[in-house]
This record gives sequence, structure tokens and C-alpha cells, in this order.
Amino acid sequence: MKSAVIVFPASNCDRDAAVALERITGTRPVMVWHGDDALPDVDLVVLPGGFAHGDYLRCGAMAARSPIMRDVKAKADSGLAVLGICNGFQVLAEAGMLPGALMRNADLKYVCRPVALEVNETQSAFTRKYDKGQRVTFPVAHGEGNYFADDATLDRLEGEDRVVFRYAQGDNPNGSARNIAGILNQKRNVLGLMPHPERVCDPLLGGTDGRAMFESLIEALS
Amino acid sequence: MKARVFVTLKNGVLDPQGKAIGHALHNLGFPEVGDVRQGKMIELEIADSDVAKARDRIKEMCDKLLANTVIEKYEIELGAKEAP
Amino acid sequence: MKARVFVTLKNGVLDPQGKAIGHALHNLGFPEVGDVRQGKMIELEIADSDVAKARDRIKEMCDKLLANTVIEKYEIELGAKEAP
Amino acid sequence: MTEAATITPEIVREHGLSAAEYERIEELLGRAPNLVELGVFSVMWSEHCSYKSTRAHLRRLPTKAPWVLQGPGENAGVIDIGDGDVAVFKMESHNHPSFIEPYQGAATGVGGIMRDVFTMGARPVAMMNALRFGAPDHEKTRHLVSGVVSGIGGYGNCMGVPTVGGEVNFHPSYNGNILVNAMCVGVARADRIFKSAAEGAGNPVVYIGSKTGRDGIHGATMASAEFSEDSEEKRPTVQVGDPFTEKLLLEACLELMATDAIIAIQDMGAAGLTSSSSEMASKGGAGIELDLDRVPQRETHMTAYEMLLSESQERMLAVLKPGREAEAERIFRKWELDFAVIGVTTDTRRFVARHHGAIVADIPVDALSEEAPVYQRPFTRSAATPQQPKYDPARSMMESLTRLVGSPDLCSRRWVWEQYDVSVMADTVQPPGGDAAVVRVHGTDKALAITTDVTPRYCQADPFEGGKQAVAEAWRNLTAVGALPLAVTDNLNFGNPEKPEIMGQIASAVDGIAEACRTLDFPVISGNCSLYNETNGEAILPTPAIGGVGLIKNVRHTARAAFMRADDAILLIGDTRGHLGQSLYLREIEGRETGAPPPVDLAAEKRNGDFVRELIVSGKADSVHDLSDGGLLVALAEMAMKGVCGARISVPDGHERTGFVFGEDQGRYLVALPASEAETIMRGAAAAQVPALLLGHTGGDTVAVEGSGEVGVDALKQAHEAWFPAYMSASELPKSH
Ligand SMILES: Nc1ncnc2c1ncn2[C@@H]1O[C@H](COP(=O)(O)OP(=O)(O)O)[C@@H](O)[C@H]1O
Ligand SMILES: [Mg+2]
Repeated sequence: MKSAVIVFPASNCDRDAAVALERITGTRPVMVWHGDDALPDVDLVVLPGGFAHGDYLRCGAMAARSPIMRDVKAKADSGLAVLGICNGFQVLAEAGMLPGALMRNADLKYVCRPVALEVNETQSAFTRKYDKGQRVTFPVAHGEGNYFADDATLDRLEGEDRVVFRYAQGDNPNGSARNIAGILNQKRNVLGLMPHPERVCDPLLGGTDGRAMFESLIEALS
Repeated sequence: MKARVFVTLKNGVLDPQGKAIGHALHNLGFPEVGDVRQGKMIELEIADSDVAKARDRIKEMCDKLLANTVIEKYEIELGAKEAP
Repeated sequence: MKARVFVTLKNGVLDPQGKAIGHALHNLGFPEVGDVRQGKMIELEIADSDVAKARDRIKEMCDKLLANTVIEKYEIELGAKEAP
Repeated sequence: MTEAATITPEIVREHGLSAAEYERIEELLGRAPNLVELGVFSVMWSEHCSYKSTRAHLRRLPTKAPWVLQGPGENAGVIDIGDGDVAVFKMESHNHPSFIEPYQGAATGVGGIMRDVFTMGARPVAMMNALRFGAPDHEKTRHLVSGVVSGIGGYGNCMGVPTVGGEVNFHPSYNGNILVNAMCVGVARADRIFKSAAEGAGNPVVYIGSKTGRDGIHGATMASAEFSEDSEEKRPTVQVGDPFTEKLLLEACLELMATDAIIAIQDMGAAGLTSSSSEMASKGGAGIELDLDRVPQRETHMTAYEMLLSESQERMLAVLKPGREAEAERIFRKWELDFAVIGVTTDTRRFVARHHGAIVADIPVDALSEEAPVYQRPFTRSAATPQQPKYDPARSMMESLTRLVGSPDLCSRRWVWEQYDVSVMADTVQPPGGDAAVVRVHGTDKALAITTDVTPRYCQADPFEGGKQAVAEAWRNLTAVGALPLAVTDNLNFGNPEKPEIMGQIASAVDGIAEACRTLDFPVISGNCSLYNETNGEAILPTPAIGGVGLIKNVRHTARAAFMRADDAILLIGDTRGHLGQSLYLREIEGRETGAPPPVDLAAEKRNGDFVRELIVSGKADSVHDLSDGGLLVALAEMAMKGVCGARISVPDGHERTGFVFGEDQGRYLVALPASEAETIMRGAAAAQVPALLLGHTGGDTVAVEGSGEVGVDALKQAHEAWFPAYMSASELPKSH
């Protein structure tokens, strides 16, 4: 599986994503600078975590308007798999590639801790190696992961089975609507989530629950 | 000329920051405070003297970047006075 | 009544956000944009009809909480019109 | 301020210079300085930049070892960690700015120490923060805690460097002078270390990073001036941090460092352009000429005085090989940073600044550094007289334990560290909560262990023993995770050195640190001094914070301060006398801060630690915790709260119970390992002259002491986790800047 990781100014989980991808897929991803206008020929694009453009104005707002995002959008429209983690999710929402918005955490504090998640959707290319309803633990590390969308949109997301990850009851770290932690676009080829699967791919770092996501992608895309 | 853009959350979008401020103000002894909302104010220097044209351009800036119209609305004030 | 408080960085205090916004606007094709500063706007509902008194109270709120007077200054606008 | 103004004694005083110092300046120049030159001298001769009160004492610190590649004197120290890798680290204070504006003060403190590390060519891999606040019930404390913690997180999280540990203490002596000490650890290749000696003439001097504004002018002199109520109007000197720009600066500098274009590089910290340029010239035995008109400026009409003294953040100065400017500029433009050639090195050994064509400063470089004043300030030493403090032996042990683990200085710091990204960079093997943080060296099986420690109440009672203890505890915390302690950085926070008793604290603490570092083979490779931490004549507790770094050869062989299994035997390593003087038990339960601190037997410390480390690296023990604040029972409770079960122990005959379980005797560890092993381990200990007691076993869901009752682990957790969130929930809003 060939993959690319987009590097925005002040992305800071780009290396983490690359390391996880290489460890699991066996091939090193291409690092793509936000100022480029075209993606290389790959099966997967990852928008990594971090503070692109310092999270100034709004998280992901400026990154969503980077030159490279035009091609990311275009290729996603024609089916390319796109994974947005944390800041990457914020960028996808700002770019209009995913519905809703990520607002300041309800308690106004940045939070970094492991959270329990429920895998709700296991058909997509991102989650087929998880079991429906499976409990996994990923760390979160964000100040603005409070997912918001109007009720119609939320109903639609749920109706179309596009809520892929939910925070386990009582373990919602940011006040997100309906405990939403990660969602798919309508085509089901774009996933955005706040928790960090790439940080739980190494037993030494407190878990390997994230591996299955990358293994799913290998199975689905190569 | 100077312009000010006010970006606020749409009604119906909950505003945890505003709520927290209201709460804190009550604790600090300001019971007369009711609903509180927090928004952004962006002050711009525009090298352009034609007010109508400037307004259109700023509107464009808002739609393109300054506001996230999924959750936010904006207001444009032109030739704003200097802040004290 | 409705009140609006505008909190901005004191002149000369670095405004990283404003700087980044200006930069982004240039890249998006708005070369006419000069200096950009970002501030906060706080909208308050005040259960108090005496304007003078309200102003004093809000000033107190600003000094106590709404503004970080070490680096920020503020402006108070009373009886502000409804945002569109 | 105009450069033309004549220098009155008034102006000299405003610049924090004594009359004698001013005379010396005239001597060195052979004339009266102009205002710009006076400003330059005032910052370079400030306590903050010149270390004029402490330099004579710091010379006593051991700074050498075969693995030390760079000791004090550079932006950060460097140690060899094998395979051509090096660790680069330093700790620095941002105390006064953080008191004035907690969010920005703490944030810019983090940014400053990171620049010290990456200017050496290292990528920062871990941050620590040692924090001291006033009494919890002091009106300012909550606001300061909230602002400082979100400021540290706001900057470090954006940089993508994990913040993996630190300290938080509360004490009334910090009511008017909080301490914010930040430590940064970086990793580099031994052959890619960059230094600040600008050797050679005719080389271009380049300015990199953010534009220069009027930020923090006289920050350096402010950081050296005792606080008084009037420091209110010093406020506008507070700088705002821009972590976004710093992140770009980090990546751009590392990209430039991958080329061989750099001769010397140095961050612009306190005293900004002045100190970076004059220090680089002085170290390189060169001169330097700056054209201030070429300095990227954020404000209009900036004077030479302002540009030379500005402390705008996120700026670096580099000296390049001639002809490499274009190559360097390309890199910085890509990262959208300012880049300008603003001067050239010379062979005149003079610091010369031009503005609007005219020379506005012309000073012998050495007058600013080498010739800076060094004072032998008078001092009087003090030492505590041991006396067995009074306490009530009839108190309920379990009630006291529950109160202790829930007390401000011992309760969980989760509220703090959950605001820090602890796992970014995907190498954090042990996040906050253990004895030392463990961070893997990227792409290897090695790891660095990192800790910060000092027990200010010990230092107050006996600065010499307190200094020893700070080093010993850092060494112990590293050992407790299986690391071989390699070197330390120190941050000496004290009051006004012009007072003999304060100077005595400094002298004694330095002696204690020096003795411990020597005996434990734990040299000092970098550090920082913060003096004049006084408000209205009230000094802080002497707080010589020690940041320790150790090496774990195989990251799979490390230990955690948690019970891993039920039915493990619990061994107490080290000698227990039941020393309650200056203990937290005495302070929290008896309400008394009296007695002498526990003495540190450095030879025993080393024997015991080496024995415990061997158990860990040989894979015999994975469940280890050192004993510090609160003593044995608190450590036992901590291992239960972090672990999978409780424990039951008994107090051996011949020991007074309260002293045994709550005393703070040094050089001790708790080790839990399979009961079947206990016998052999005990024999091994005896053979190594290491005191070892079999105290009891792990298991159950309570912490129990035969004859003194038990308490549920859940009840302990509840008390341990409750205090901080409850205290802070009454907090005002965390300010997001
Ligand atoms: N300011 C802080 N930031 C992050 N972690 C902290 C901070 N203060 C304390 N901690 C963590 O809390 C734990 C307990 O701290 P402390 O009691 O000082 O440990 P010790 O007694 O082993 O020196 C340690 O893991 C420490 O790293
Ligand atoms: Mg410890």
C-alpha cells in the first residue's frame, strides 16, 4: 500500500503517522509539503495531528485552504482514501470534506489522556479489522475536539452509519455531540477522528489498539 | 481604511466559552449578567478607499477564511474608529 | 440591555494570530490587506437599565475578568444593536 | 529616550547599575558611554546575564566526566549516550514574567529553553516543568496555577514536544514570587553539534526568525531586580509567545544545520541581539559589527536602544561561512521566516552597532562578558541542629495516610499533566506519574530517564544537606526506573544575594550539590540562576532545582512505581531510622515545619541505588519506587494506587511506628518481586552491604499495616485524585491567548 502524509506548517504528528504507517505497511510514506499542488500516486493520504498554522483563527482553517488541499479534495471525490487524525480531522471539517465543526472542548481545557472508544462501523476501509461494538483505547490530545453539527446532520450521520468511533459512555473528553469521536464522509472514503490511532501501534507505548486501522487499510487498499 | 469584522457563533450553536464567562461573572458578584456570548473581532487595514468595493472584498474574505459559516455568522464595520 | 465588550491587544504587543491571518489573506489573493489584529468580542445581557451604572459595572468586569489588562485593552459599547 | 541624552546618576540607577559599576564602564571605554551603550552594559552586567553574584561559587561544581561532551558555558550541556548519539539539555527559569502574566510568562519560558537546546543542533524530545506556587489559599495562587499550566501546555503542545514530568509545590514563601523552571532535553548526533563561538573575521552575521518589536525591553534587568509593589508598571515588558513561529524556526534551523553552512549559532534570549552577538564574538575571539537598519522590524521608528535590548521571542543569530547566505535564505523563506544579513564578524574584538549610518555603540567585546563584574558577596552559613521533633504517636496511621496522599504537595498532579501532550513523538514509554519519565531515543532500544527534584523545606532548614538531597533524590528517581544517572542541570532559585544569609544559602547549597554530584558521578553540565526572588523583603525558600538525566540501555528492562502482581514480596531497601524532622508528616499532620532535614549518606545512597538498578536491568525487578516526601507508607500507597492491587506489611520490632512509616530517611526504595526470589535477593543485598527488609506482600484491595489497621485503595485514590480538580474547579477561566 502506497501512502502519503501531508505536512502543514506546524503539523507535529507527521513523523508519528509516518512511523506507524511504515511499521505496519512496510513501506515508508511520501511526505508531501502543503504548498505543493499535486499528490503523488498513492492509495492513502493521511492528514496528521498538530497545530497547522498554530491553530490560529480556527483549528485547521488556514490549512484547509493550502494549495495541496485542492488535489486532496479532487482525488477524494474520485475515491482516494483520506484519513484525518486530530488536527487532520479539523482540517477536513474546515475544508468541507466532512460535515460539522470541531469546537473548543466543553471545559475549555486542552486534554491529553487515553480514552475508551466504541467502534461503531466496521465495513469501511478503515475499520474492517475491528469488530462491531469493540472497545478500544486511543489517546486524545486536543483543545478543540468538541464535535458539533445540527441535529439533522447528526441524525443523518447516524442513519447512514457514518459515526465510526464514539467515546465510551462517561468517557467523553470534550463534550462532543452524541459522543462522536470520528466520522466518515458520504462516500465512506474519508475518515476524520480526534483520537490518535498512530500513537497506539507499539506495545511499549501502552497499547496496540491502533494497528487494526492500518491493517484494515492494507487489506482494503492493496 | 480601517475595517472591523465581528465573527460570532450562530444562534443555536452552543458557546461553552460564553457560558463559562457568564458563570465566572456570577461568581465574581455580577448577578445582573444574563446571557453571555463570546466572538472574535478582526481589525483590518485595507489599502482601498472605495467603501462599497471594500465591503464586497471583506465579505469575500469572511466567506473564504475569516468565518466558518457552518457555525458562525459575521458582521462588517467599515471605517471603524481607532480603538482607544 | 445588551452590551458589547471589545478586547484587543495593546498596541505594540505581538499578535501572532493577526499576523498569521494577514499572511493567509495575502496567500488567498487579498493583497490590499495591511496590518491585521485579532481581538475578542464579548456580548452581554445586562439586567439593568441605567446606562451610566451599567458602564461602571462592565468596566469592573473587564478589569476583574474579561480583559487581561497586562497585555490587553478594552472598549465598551452599550445598547448595541442585535447582530444580524 | 534619545541617544543624545547625557548620563545622569538617575539614569544609571534606572539601569540597575551601581555607581562603582558605572565608573568601571567609563574605565573600560576610556570615556562616558552614550545611552545605547549604557543600556547594553546594563543588560550584559545584570545578574541574569553576568551571574556576578554566583559565578565565584558555581566554579565549585563538578562538570567533567568521560561522557560529558559539553559542560556549562554553551547554550546547553551535551552528554554521550552511545552509538554516536548525544543528549542535550538545560533548565531555565521564567519566574518574574510568569508572576506578572502567567500564561505568556510560562509559554515564553518554554520557548526560550527549547531554543537553547535546538540552537545546539538537537531536536527537543522532552520537556519538564518544576513549579512552585504560593499557599493554595492565597488570592493569586489559583489564577497563577491555571495560567502557568495552560501557558506551558499552549507552547509545548504546539511545538509537538511531549511534556513528560516535573514538580508542583505550594508554600506561602512563594506567594509573591512563584517559580517556573522549565527543562528541555534534546537528542542529536555527536558529530552534528553546533556552538556559539563566532571564530574568524569577515563572516556574515544573519538574523533568523520573527521580527523585532519593543517586547520585553529591560526584561533581563527586570529579572534581576527585587519585586516591590511598583513592579506593576514594569508590566508592559511582558512578551507574547508565538509557538507557531518557533516550530517553523526549529524545523528551519535543523534543515540549515544539515548543511555545513554554519560557523556559529545562538538564540536571542535575555538581552536579545546584544547578548547573542557579543557573546558569540567574545567566545570566538572575534569582533562583530551590526547594521541595525537591516534588522527586521515589527514597529516603526524603533531606536537603536530598543533594537539592541528588545527581547522579542523566536529569533536566532547565526554566523555563516561566506557565500552561503543564499542557500540559508532559501531554507528560511520556505519556512516563511524573516532572514536578513545584519552584520559581519571582524578582527577588532569590538562590538560595534550602526544605525542610520552613524555608530551608536562601540564597546570592547570582552568588557561585556569577560570583564563583567564578579562579586565575592559576604555570606553567613546556617545549618539546622538535629532534634527529635514532637508528635502524637497515638494518631490513626491510616487517617494520617489518607490525609497525606490528599494533601496539596502529595496529591495527584493529573489535573496538570492532562493539559500537556505527553505522548506526541511516539516515544514516551513512561509518562508523568512515575519516579522519572522514560523517553525512548527515536529509532533505538535506548531510552532517556528524566526527573526534576528539590525539597525546598529541607534547603531552608539546612542548605548544605538540602543541596545534597536534591541531587540524591534526582539520582534515586532515575535509578528507580532502571536508568544509569549521567548528568544534571540545575536551576538555583534564591532571594536577594546582597543579604549575607541568602548568599550563605547559595554557597552552602552549591557545596551540597557539588559534594553529591562528585560522589554520585553525576556532573553538572548546564544550569541557570534566578536571584532576587523576594517581595517586600520576604525571600522564597531556597530552591535549587535539579534536573537529572539518565540512560536506559534496553528500554524493555525498566521498572514502574506500581504493583504489577499480587503475592509479590515487598522489600524495603536502605536504612530506616524514622527521621521525622522537616517531614511532610510533621507539616501536614502536626502542623510543624521543624527539625533538621534527613541527612544524606552519599556512599550508602550509591550502594543502595546501584543494587536496585542491577535488579532492574537484570530483569529481576520491574516494580520499584523510591521513597521521598511522605516516607514509606506514602510510597507503598502510591504503588498500590498505580498498580493492580493493595499490600499488607508489618513494622519490624524495635522501630517506633510513626517514624518508621512516615519518616523521610534518604537512600531508600521499595521493590516488589515474586516471593520465590526474595530469599536470594536478600542474601545478595547483605553481601553488598545494602540494608534490606522483607516488609510484607502485595495483594488485596487495601493498604494494611499489621496492628495499625488498613485503608481501601479506592479510598486512597479518591483522596489522592480529589484535591487538585476540586481546588481548581473554583478557578476562573483558563485564558486562551
Ligand atoms: N508540573 C508537572 N508537570 C508534569 N508532571 C508533573 C508535574 N509535577 C509533578 N508531575 C509528576 O507527578 C509525579 C509525582 O511528582 P513528585 O511527587 O515530584 O515525584 P517524586 O516524589 O518521585 O519526585 C511525577 O511523575 C512527576 O513527573
Ligand atoms: Mg520518586
